[in-house]
Amino acid sequence: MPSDHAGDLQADSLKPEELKMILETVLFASPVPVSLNTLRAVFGEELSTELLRRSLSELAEDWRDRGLELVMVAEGWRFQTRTRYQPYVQRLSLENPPKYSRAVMETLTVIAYKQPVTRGDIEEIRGVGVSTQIIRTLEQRGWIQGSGHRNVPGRPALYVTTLQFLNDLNLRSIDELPPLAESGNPVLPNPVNAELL
Amino acid sequence: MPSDHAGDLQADSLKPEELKMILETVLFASPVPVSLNTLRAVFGEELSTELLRRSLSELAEDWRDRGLELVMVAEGWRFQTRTRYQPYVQRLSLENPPKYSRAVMETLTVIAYKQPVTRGDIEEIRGVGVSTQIIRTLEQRGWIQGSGHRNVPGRPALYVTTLQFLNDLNLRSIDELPPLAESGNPVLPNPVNAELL
Amino acid sequence: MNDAVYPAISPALAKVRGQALTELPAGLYIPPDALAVYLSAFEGPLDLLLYLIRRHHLDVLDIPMAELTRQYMEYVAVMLRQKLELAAEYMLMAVWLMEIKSRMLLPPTPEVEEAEEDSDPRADLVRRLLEYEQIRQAAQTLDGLPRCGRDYAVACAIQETEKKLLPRLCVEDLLNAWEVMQARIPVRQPHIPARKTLSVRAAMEQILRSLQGDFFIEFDSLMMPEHGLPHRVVKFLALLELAREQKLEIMQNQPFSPIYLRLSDRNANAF
Repeated sequence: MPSDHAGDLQADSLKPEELKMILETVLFASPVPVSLNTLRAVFGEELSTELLRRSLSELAEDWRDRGLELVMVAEGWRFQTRTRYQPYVQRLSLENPPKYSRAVMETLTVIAYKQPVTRGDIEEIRGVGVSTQIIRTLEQRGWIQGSGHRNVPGRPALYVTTLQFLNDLNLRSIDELPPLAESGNPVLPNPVNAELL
Repeated sequence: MPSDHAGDLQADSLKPEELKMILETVLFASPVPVSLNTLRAVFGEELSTELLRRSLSELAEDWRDRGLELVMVAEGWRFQTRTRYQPYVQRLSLENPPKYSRAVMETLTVIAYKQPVTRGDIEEIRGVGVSTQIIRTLEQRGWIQGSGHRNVPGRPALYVTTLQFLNDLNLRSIDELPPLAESGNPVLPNPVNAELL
Repeated sequence: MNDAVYPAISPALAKVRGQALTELPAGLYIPPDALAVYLSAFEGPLDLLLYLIRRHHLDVLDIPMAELTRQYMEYVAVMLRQKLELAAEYMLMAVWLMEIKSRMLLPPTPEVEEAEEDSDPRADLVRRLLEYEQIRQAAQTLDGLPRCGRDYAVACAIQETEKKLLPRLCVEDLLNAWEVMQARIPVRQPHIPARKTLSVRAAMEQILRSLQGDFFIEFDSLMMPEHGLPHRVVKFLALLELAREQKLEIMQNQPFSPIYLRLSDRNANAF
C-alpha cells in the first residue's frame, strides 16, 4: 500500500509491488511511449536498469489476461488495447467521432461563406477572438489557405477555402453550398473574387 | 478468459468479469471521458444501465488500492492518476504545469460563479481592469468560452465556463463548486483590538 | 484568518534600509520606501481596502471613513510617484472614498432620515467589498481543488490499430455552426442608431489635400475635437499610414512642443 505522501516513496526503499504500481501509473499517465531512461528519471535515477526491466516484464505478465497489454515499441513502453477487443473500442470511436470545436467549425463556416475574409472579419461575425490555433488547425487539415492581404493598414491576411475542402464536402464549386439566412436575408456563398479587394 | 473472436463476446452472455474487463479496456482506450450512453452503445445497447452502473462501481472498487482511479466527471467516466503519485508523473515531462496568478484565478472564479458575465461585470467585482491576456489564458486552457453578447450598447461578449473546466477540476456539474462563503460579515473586526480605534 | 491570501513578498524585492521584509507590516505605520513593494501584492483598490480594513481591525459594516480614506491616500500618493500606470483605478476609488466621507459629514436632511439605513453613503462600498472578499476567498479555494495536469493526469492507452481518425465534415456541420452563431445574436445590432463608416483612405486623401499648398500644418489643427473620437482615431490612423508610405513628414522640435506635418518632397506636387 502506498503511503499518503509521495515523498515517503523513496525509490531505494520501494517494495517490488510498489515499484510496479508506480510504473503502471506513470505508463498510463503518459500520452506517448516511455523510454527506459525517462522511467529511470521518474525514480530519481536510483534504480538499476536491470531492476526496471524486471519490473516491467512482471507488470506485463500481470496484465497478460486483461484487455490491455504492456508492450515495448521503438520509442519505449506503452499500454495498448488487445486486438480482440478492437470491435468494442471501434464502436467507441463510431460513437464519439473526433470533432472539431465549435470555434473551429464557426470559423470554417465564416470563411466558406464570406471568403475572402480576414481574421478581423471572422471575429466581427463570431463576436469573439479567433486564436492562431484555430486558423492553424484548419490550414493543417487543408481546408483553408491564405490568399494575399487586404490593402488596409496592417495588411491583414485573407483566407479562402481550398479545393480539398470542396472535395471533402463532395461539392464541385463553392456555389453549391446551401444558402444561409441572416436575419431574414439570404447569405449566398461568395465565389472568390480577388478584384473586390 | 475471453475467446479469440470478439464476435463470441455477446453482451447478453458476458460474465461479470468479462464485462468489467471490456469496460476497463474501453475506458482506457478513450481519449475523452465516456458517458453511460456511449458505454451502452459499445455493448450494442443490450445491457441495462443498472448493470452498467454496478459494473462500473465494482471496477472502481477493483482499482481502489492502485495508482489510478476510476472517476465520474462532467462528461462521463475516466481513469486518472491519484494525486499522491503526481511527483512521479510530473517527472515524465520537462515542463512544470502552469501556475495561475491571482488575477487569472479571480477572473475564472467570477466567471464560474456568476456566469454568463461580461468583462465589465468581472471588472466591477474585482475593482480593476481585466486584461485581454487574462481572458486569453483562460480561453486557451479551454476553461472559458464566449457565449454570445449581452444586448446592451456595445454588445459586450459574455463568458461562461466549459465542460472541460469541470472535467479538469473533477467536477460533475457547476453545482459541485464549493459554495461561496456567507457574505454577511466575513470581515469581522477583531474584538480585542476594536476599541483601540 | 485570511492572511494567507496575500502572497509572500520575495525578500529580494523588499529590502528597506538593509532589512529584508518578508511579510506585510502589522502596524499602522509602513515605511514609505516599502509601500511600493507592498502595492505590487494587491490586485486593485478593493483588495487594498480589504487589507487595510483587516489589518487595522476596522468593522466593514461600520467603516470609519476618515481613517480609511487617510490610510488609502497614503498608498495612492506613493503610487502616483512610482506606479503611474496603475493609478487610474486607484484614483477612481480615492474620489469615491472622499465623496462618501464628505456625504457623511453633511447633516442628514429629514428625507434622508426617513429613508432608513439604506441611505448610508457607505452601503455600496460595503456591498462591493463583501462581494470581492467572497470571490477572493473562492478563487483561493478553486486554486486548491485537484487540477488536471498539476495534481493528476488522465490515464490513456493506445488503440492497438492506430488509425488516425480525423474529424469528418458535412454540409450540415456548416449549417449548424451558422445557426449557433446566429442564435448568439438574437437581433442583429438593434441599437446602433446610425453607424457611420469612416474610411481611412478618405481621411488620407483629405489630409493630403489640406497639406497641399501649405508648407506646414499643425497636428492639432487636424484633430478637430468637435468631430468626435472616431474621427480623430481615423485621422490618426490615416496619418500613420501616410507616414508609413512616406507621403508626409512629421516633425517635433522637443517633447510636448507642437507637432508639424508637411508633404514629403517627392509628394509635394502630387495633386
